Amino acid sequence: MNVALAQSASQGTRVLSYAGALLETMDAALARHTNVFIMGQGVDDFKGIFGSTTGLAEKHGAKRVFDVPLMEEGMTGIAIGAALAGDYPITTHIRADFSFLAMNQILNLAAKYRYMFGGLMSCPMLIRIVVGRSWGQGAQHSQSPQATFAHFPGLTVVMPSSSQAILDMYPAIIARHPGPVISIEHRLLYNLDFTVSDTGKHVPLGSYVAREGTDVTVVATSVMVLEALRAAQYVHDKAGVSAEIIDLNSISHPDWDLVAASVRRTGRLVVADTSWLEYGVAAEVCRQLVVRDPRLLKQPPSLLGMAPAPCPTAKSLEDIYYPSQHETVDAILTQVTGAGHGIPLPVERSMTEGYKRFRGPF
Amino acid sequence: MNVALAQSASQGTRVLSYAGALLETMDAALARHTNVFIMGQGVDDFKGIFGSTTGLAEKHGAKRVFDVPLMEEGMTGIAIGAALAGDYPITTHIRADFSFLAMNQILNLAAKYRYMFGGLMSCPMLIRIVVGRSWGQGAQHSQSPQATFAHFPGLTVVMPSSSQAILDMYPAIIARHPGPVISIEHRLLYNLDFTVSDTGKHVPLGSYVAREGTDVTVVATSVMVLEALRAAQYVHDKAGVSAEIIDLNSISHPDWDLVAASVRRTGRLVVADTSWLEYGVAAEVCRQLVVRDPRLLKQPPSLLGMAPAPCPTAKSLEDIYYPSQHETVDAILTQVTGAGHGIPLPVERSMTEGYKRFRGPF
Amino acid sequence: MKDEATYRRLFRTALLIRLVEERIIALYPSDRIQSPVHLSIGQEAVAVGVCDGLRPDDLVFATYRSHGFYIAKGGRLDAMFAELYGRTDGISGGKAGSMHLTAPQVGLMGSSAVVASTIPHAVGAALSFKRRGSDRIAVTVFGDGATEEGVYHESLNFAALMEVPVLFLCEDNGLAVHSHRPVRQAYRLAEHAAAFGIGSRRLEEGWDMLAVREATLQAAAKVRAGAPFVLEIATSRYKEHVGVGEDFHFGYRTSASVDAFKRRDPLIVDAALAKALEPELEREIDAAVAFAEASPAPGRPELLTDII
Amino acid sequence: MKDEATYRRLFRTALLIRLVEERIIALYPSDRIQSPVHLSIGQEAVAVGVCDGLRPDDLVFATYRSHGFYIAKGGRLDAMFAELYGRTDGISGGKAGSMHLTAPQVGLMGSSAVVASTIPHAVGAALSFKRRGSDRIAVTVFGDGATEEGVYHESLNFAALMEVPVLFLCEDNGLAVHSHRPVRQAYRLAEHAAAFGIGSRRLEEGWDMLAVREATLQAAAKVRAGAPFVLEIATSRYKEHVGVGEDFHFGYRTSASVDAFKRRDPLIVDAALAKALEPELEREIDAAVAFAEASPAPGRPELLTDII
Ligand SMILES: Cc1ncc(C[n+]2csc(CCOP(=O)(O)OP(=O)(O)O)c2C)c(N)n1
Ligand SMILES: Cc1ncc(C[n+]2csc(CCOP(=O)(O)OP(=O)(O)O)c2C)c(N)n1
Ligand SMILES: [Mg+2]
Ligand SMILES: [Mg+2]
Repeated sequence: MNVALAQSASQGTRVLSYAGALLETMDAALARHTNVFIMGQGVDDFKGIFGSTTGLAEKHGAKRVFDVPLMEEGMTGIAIGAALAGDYPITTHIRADFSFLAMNQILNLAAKYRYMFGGLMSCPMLIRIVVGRSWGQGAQHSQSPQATFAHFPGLTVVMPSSSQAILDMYPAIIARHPGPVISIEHRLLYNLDFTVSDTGKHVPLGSYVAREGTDVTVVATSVMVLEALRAAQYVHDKAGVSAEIIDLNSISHPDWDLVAASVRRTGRLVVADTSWLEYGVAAEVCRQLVVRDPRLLKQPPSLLGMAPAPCPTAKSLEDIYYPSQHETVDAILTQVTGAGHGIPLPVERSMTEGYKRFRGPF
Repeated sequence: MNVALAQSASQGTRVLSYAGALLETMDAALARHTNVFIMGQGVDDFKGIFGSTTGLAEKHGAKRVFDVPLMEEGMTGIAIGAALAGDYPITTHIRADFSFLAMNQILNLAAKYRYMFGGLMSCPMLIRIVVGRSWGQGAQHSQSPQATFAHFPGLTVVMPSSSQAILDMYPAIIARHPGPVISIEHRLLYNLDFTVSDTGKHVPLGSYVAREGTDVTVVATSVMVLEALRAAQYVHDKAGVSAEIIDLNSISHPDWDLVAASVRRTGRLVVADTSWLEYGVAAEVCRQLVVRDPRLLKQPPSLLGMAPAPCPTAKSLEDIYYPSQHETVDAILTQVTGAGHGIPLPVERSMTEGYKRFRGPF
Repeated sequence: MKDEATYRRLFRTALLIRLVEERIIALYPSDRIQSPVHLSIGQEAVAVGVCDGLRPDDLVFATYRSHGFYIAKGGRLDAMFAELYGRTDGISGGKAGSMHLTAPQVGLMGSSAVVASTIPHAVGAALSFKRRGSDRIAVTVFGDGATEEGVYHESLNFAALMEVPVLFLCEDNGLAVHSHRPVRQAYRLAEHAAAFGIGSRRLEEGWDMLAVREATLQAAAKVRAGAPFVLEIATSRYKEHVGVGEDFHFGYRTSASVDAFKRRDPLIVDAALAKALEPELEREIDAAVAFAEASPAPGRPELLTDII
Repeated sequence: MKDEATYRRLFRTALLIRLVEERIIALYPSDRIQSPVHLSIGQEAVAVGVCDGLRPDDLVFATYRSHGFYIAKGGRLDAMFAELYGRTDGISGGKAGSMHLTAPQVGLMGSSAVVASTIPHAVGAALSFKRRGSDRIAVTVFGDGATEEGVYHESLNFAALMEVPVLFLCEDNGLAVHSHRPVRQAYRLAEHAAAFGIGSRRLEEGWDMLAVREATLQAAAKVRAGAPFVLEIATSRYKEHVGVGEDFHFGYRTSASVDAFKRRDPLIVDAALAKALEPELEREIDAAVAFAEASPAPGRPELLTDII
């Protein structure tokens, strides 16, 4: 299925999968910048991080794209050292959960180096971490730690939700961003096709309006942006409800004024995030609004995220663990017309049933 | 200086430092439960984790209290394994920052084991981590990761702010709590004396009102509870302002209804936390309030935490990096009487000047 | 003959593991098992030889690739299939799935999908045993790749310093996903362990259940006497890293690389015995699958239980 | 004589380090240095011998105990004192303090207060050098305790596999805070490194600047040729772990344990040379202290700069 940012493919556009966009940007970065290299477990194998690095070792050589042993902390420290020596390292974790082994290097070193040395040191680098979901990923292959990283000053944390976001952000990050960037890529996005445009800048290193609307503001991250867009279309078609979707996109440096301005107009808020609500993105959205003005919100917001538990493996539990399309639609309608909205909800329960039967590769 | 929970020492009370309370509870746990053991770097040396384990190795033997090599991840995994085999391990990190090396074992294993195995496994254990502040601790010895840990279901995270909190919570945790507990102890509290009572239960494993008031609700954590109590006394004396102080105390399982009920009465909120505001405790407090009712807040709250940067070393920067007594008082007055309150602020700028010149040991 | 009885016992369990995994392969396209599966086909002899060489009350800590260890240690087959199906009668009520098998009542402790993460757990359990003066031992099972993680180093050092009864059991299939060992490791386990004063042995005949059992008995005796030990067993993963297919056509390895192993694999070589045992084992598996099919799926009431 | 000139050069730098740290001791009670200080008094010969054996463009990655390496590598003394004072003219404008000295223009890269955390940084820098065909080398300086952390294992393995030009430089003072090495380590660095195919040398004469320099020259030559190397130098920390006092009265070690070292310490033994050089060095230090005293403290404008 083609999940397009723009609703119809127009001139100067093409269709590109998320994995394809990653592969293109990785390839271009290697071609453009001699100091770029990519390292990670399996980056040079035939699966190539779900197709995002496939063939690059052959094309650019084993000095530019190479496999590493299992050594998350060590690898991240090596990346920092290479960055300090002038390289631009790109590292990968096929599950975000594995980046927890590198937390010390990420939080205590990479995030601190520029400030701690008064600007004398800097470690520009890109850490790509993939969030797992569906097909029984379970408690240790499913976490989405954007709030964890964004809590720490010094890190830039983004969650590209489309091929366009990759095409627009990654080259800018690699060419110009002064510090470490953590990009949280959602596994369910990889195989989706998006319509992209190669001209003009679309997705900033901040937040943007993914769909304009007037009745309710939906702040979403990563794959939940797609869920929100589908839900917005549904409520528009079934109930004439106009939902504005904001892709937060940058978690460390979002455009909070954009969010506040939208809520100022709509008075209603849904947050749809890929992680837990507690101490998560939903919490920070609420803080940003009330420090501006608690009256921006005309009523309690609806917040969608993972259930407050580790992720269960059984499909029947996973289906209720994550917010479904059903619940996303319900949240929007409840905001706009109250809990007794009476509008039939989509029958589909799980997002993965909706547009992709995800069955790996993992 | 004696920072008393109750303002005056009455019958059945005694004076006990925070370090003393820790030492007492550690000693009692070892005496009471044969499966308890304490391990950590330096737990058996003459400094004994700032006096909280001194002499325990001599008293209870090296099998119960022992030093370990530098191996945070390994030590935490060993604690989990021992817990799975029926022991109750207590581990220490003399700086919270070092626990980041054990993030994988904490977040991916300890936090998950009970749920992931459907209740068949459990790893009751206590991880004591100390937050550094003052005297040039710098970017890597000063972090306070309560929000980071509390984001992950499966962990219980507490921040005892007084000797009484230690005396009341630790024995209950060690004797009965089914899962892993992270206790975040603030270094600045260690050498303070508190009035404690040995009878009756005072500090629950949730939140509690540390001082009653009617004009404004101050939600505080750890050492900021003391700061808030001092500020409350000041605004009472100078301006007749009545501030209610809630010690959040449990970060993973606070009593949000208590907080909401207080704000419902006062309509005004100050949050005083030991970490960054972004994706932190202040954010979660705001979320909990607005999901109940955005109108609970009559005006934007005042939020106090670390400046959005790594912690600088220079004292002149540290003094403005952390919220001062000055700013805490100002926040309370601003909430109650507006920004132009005109009431003179305390001259003292830094908390550490206020009641303790902290000069180590580190 | 004693040895013959032992051989038959081990063979039967190994065959059960293989048939269980072959059933998983057969069922997989039906999507009734919606979970990544890491098959141990080719590696069964390690699980059965090791578990038979241990005492029932010794504890084993394992990985995402542990169908074999679960069965060899004596885990219930019906609860296992129900777990793979994600049902309430599964071992962990469906919350665990294939990657997190456990059977505490027979000494299989939690299996983790984070590589190397249960290595220190076994050290910790061994520490407990030692503190209590127990003569039980703890075994950590891990792949060759796991030894690259820093926690392996920390665990060896601590185990050696504290002289705790832990057996480090490495299943060396030469692969971590698609990476061959030489591109990942500058060391050999034996020299590496020796640097910590830890004894070790590498067994090349990883297909030979009796040899694995014997090596385990010897290693366990040393460990029980208080010396940690590293036992490395060369083995062969016939299937792809995760999933139910083969992966020779991807070119990162050849089928020849496993053929030498297959030619010695008793489950293949001793076709007569396999054939004789098969019907009974298949019936056992049928019953377990039927049990799983009949078990209800968990839902709202189970979602938020057993969290803290 | 050539050797004599070298000796005097090294001696002068070592003495400067000692006098600087003695000045820190003298200043400390005044609270003008409000930062934990980890003194290297007793260990100066390592810093000067190593840095003199390197090329100026080689990179050194260090720790919280790096006053010595900062000075030996050629860092500015005035900026160092201003940094300890937490002033705007400090190396890092006061944001770093004693634990995080750096001097990128002379090749001292960031110093970290998290033990072992800069070990992989040197490996990464060495990887960069190799990728670019440069003949520079990277050196990571760490204490004996640092080798217990898992990242040391990961770093050795990677360095050996990729054959990057990195020198692992261990300052073995036998202590991690108050813990003696034998209670922490079941291994010796040499055998351990050998398990990764990494060459090593242990130098017992850590007081001998010329011997350290010579060992470094030899090791650096091997490293520059593409082979990582572990150089372990036995040394002695005269003062307490952190702070400016002595700690023999706490009973965890005796003063006798350092006396043997002191009896060979050239800065003590060669009192005549020390006395001859002192006045000039003290003037240098006076000027640096005066520079620090005159420098303004940072404030609001600096608080939120250089974050991302
Ligand atoms: C810490 C961590 N890093 C990476 C992964 C991804 N991963 C899963 S299995 C595996 C290979 C492990 O190899 P080995 O330990 O030899 O076990 P095998 O799969 O061969 O049985 C990797 C890299 C992981 N699960 N955990
Ligand atoms: C990861 C980590 N764990 C613990 C500490 C606390 N700590 C500071 S210095 C030190 C001892 C380090 O010993 P060694 O590496 O030998 O260096 P030395 O201080 O002897 O120079 C410890 C445990 C730390 N800073 N970082
Ligand atoms: Mg393997
Ligand atoms: Mg040392």
